Amino acid sequence: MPNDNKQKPILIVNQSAPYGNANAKESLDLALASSAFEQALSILFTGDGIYQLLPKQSPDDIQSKNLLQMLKALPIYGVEQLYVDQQSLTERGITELDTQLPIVLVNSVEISRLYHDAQTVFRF
Amino acid sequence: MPNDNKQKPILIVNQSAPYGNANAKESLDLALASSAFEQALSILFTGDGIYQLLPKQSPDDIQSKNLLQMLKALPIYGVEQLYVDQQSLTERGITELDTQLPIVLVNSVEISRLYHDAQTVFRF
Amino acid sequence: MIFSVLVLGAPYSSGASYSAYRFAQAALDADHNESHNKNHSANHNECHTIHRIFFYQDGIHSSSQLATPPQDEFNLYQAWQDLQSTYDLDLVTCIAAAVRRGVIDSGEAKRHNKLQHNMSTNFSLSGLGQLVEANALSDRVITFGR
Amino acid sequence: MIFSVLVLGAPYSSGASYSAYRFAQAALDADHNESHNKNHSANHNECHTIHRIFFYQDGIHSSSQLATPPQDEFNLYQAWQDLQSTYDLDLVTCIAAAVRRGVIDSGEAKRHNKLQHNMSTNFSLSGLGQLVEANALSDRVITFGR
Amino acid sequence: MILHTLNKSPSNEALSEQLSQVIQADDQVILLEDGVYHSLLENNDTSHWLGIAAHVHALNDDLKARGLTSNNSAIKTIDYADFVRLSSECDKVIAWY
Amino acid sequence: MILHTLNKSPSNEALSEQLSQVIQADDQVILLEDGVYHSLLENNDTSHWLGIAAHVHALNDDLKARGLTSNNSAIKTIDYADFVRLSSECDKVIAWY
Repeated sequence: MPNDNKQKPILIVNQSAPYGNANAKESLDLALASSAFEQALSILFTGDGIYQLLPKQSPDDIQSKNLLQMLKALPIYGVEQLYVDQQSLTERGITELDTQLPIVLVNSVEISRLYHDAQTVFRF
Repeated sequence: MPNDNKQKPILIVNQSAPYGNANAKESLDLALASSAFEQALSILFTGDGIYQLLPKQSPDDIQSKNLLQMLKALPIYGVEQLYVDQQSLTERGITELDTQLPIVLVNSVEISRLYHDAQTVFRF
Repeated sequence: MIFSVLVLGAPYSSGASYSAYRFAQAALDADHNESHNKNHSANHNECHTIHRIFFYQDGIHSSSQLATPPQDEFNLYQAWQDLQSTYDLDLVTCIAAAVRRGVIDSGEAKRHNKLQHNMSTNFSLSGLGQLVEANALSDRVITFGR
Repeated sequence: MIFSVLVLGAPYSSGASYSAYRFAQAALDADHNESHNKNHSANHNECHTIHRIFFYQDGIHSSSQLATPPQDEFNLYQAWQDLQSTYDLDLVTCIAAAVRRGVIDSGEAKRHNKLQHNMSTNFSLSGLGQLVEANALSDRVITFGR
Repeated sequence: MILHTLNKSPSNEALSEQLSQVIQADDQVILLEDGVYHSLLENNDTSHWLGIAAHVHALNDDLKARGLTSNNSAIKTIDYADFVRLSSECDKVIAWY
Repeated sequence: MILHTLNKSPSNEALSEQLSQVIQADDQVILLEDGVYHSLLENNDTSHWLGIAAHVHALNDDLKARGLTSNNSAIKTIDYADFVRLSSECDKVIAWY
C-alpha cells in the first residue's frame, strides 16, 4: 500500500455497480488521470462495486463500453493491485471474479487501514 | 379513496426527505397540476417521506422555500387527506407531525389498497 | 394500446433515459411489425401508439442539443432526436424542471434575456398539465425512474 | 490552510452544490475576518485559501449560464458566479463530464460544430488533471457528494 | 394484475421492502438495469416479493451486459418487445426505482 | 484524526455500515443535509459509528430547515465556520454520501 505522505496518496472507492450510472466509468477516468500524474493510488471495490469485477460482461447490446476490459488495463497504467472487500463478495454470494484482474481480497481491518493511509479519498 | 376508473385515479408516493433534493418539491408541483385538472388524487407519505410532515420546518437559512407551508395549502386545491405510513413513523421514532395537516394514518394493508386502487402511481 | 412514457433520470447519471428509449423503440416496432406480419404471435396482435413521452426532474437533460458524447460511445441525445423525427413523436420537456436546471429553447431564452439556448427542436417545453393529460388519455403510463 | 473543493451533485437534484457554496463562502470569510480582527478566537487564527473548486459528474451543471430559477427562489448558479468574481476563485468544470452532459463553452461549441453554448464564463473547462493537481497542492480536499 | 418494474440492486433494501408490501401473488415483475442483480438471489421467503410474485422476468440485454446469466430458474429472460407486451397485458405498470 | 461528513439519512443503512467499518474512537463526524436526521437516533451500539465517534456535530441551518432541534445531547450544533475550522484541525476529511 502506498504510504508516502508527500505524495498525498489517493484512495478511490468503488461502491457502485457498472452501467446503471456513470460512477464506475467516471471513477476509472479519475484513476487513469491520477496514474498519469504518477500519484500514489489504491483502488477499493466494496458493496455493489464488486459487480464491476464479474467476468463475461458484454454490454454491446446496451450500447455501452466494456468497463471490465478497461479495468483490466489498469496494470499498464501502474495500478498493480485492486483491493476487494471479501465481506461484500460473501454477502452477495459471489464466488467468481474475473481471473485476469490483479485482485487482493481484504477484510474489515485492512479496509480501515486503506482509508487511514490515504490522504484523500474519492468515493464513486 | 378515489376509485373511479374513468378518471384514472392517481397515487403520488412521497418517500424522500424534503430539501436534500428536488423530489418533495417536484412531487408537490405534480400534485397541484393534477388537482388543477380535477384528477382523482391520493397522496401517500412513506419511508423518509414522512420527514416532510415534521412541524417547525424553517428553511430560510438554507435559502429554500418552506415545503411544509406548501403542503398545508393542499386542501385548498381539493386534496383533503394525506395518507401517512404508520410503520415509517414508528421505525423513525416520530411521534409528532404538524397538527395543521389533514393526516390519515394507514397500515400495510391500506397502503397496498392505495396502490391497487390507483390507475397510475408516481413515486418521488 | 396507447402508451405514454415518463422519464425521470438524466443520461449517464441514470439508466432511465436509455431504457425509456429502448421501450419506446420496441413499442413502435411492434406496431410497425404488426402491419406487415399477419402470422405474428397472438401476444403481439395489438397496435401500439405512444401518445407522449414526458421528461421530468433530471429527465429533462435528455433534450439537450449541446451534449456531445465521445465518438466511440452511443449518442442517446441524437437517438431521441432521430426517434422523434422518424415517428413524429410528441416529446415534451417539463418547462419548470428544465428552466431551473438550465435547459431552455429559443423562446425561453428571449423571455429570460439569455443570449443562448440549448434545447433540441425535436422536443417542446410545456407544463405538467401535459403529463396529467397524457395519463388521462393513455391506457398505461410507463415510468423510468432514476 | 489551503483547501480545494470537489462538487459531485447538480443543483436541485442534490444538496452538494449548495453546501459546497456555503463551505467556500465560510472559508473565504474566515480568511477575510482574520485580517481585520486580531482578537479572533484561537480556533480561527488561520488564513484559509481555496486553491480550486472542481465540478465533476453531475456537479458540472452548476456552471450553467442558462439556468433560471424562479424569482422567489435562491439562484445558486448566480451565487457561484458572484463568489467567483468577488474572490477571483478558480472554478473548474471537468471537460469530459460536461461535454457528454451538455455543458460547453464557446470553444467546445466551435470544436463540436454547435451553434450555441451554455457555460458561464466564470467557470473554465479543463481535464481531471486539474483535480489531481488540486489534491497535490492543497492541504485538504473537501468533497460534496450527491 | 400489476406489472412491477425494478431497476435497483438488492442493496437498496428499503425499495425491496416497499415492493414486498404492495405486491400480490398474481403480479409480475420485470428486472431491468441494476435490478437484474436480483437474479443472483435464491429467495423462498414468502414475505419477500421474490417469494410472492407469480412471474419474475429479467431484461436479457441488461443481464448480458453485467456478466449475468439467470441461473435462477424462477426468473425468465425477456427482451424489450416482451416488456411492451407484458405492459399491455397487465392492468397497470408500477415502477420501483 | 479523521473528520467524516455524512449527508444521507439513517435509511441509507449501507452507507452507515461503511462509515462504521472505517471510523475510530477519536474521529469526528459532521452531519449535513439529510444527514442531520441521524440526530433523531439514540445509539449506544458500540459497533455503530454513532456509538464510536468521539465528537458528532450537526449543521444548524440544516437542522432548523428540517424542523429538528438536536435533542440528542451527544450531538453539537455548528455553523459553516465551525465546519471550516474542524476541516483544518483534522488530518483529513472523508465525505460519505
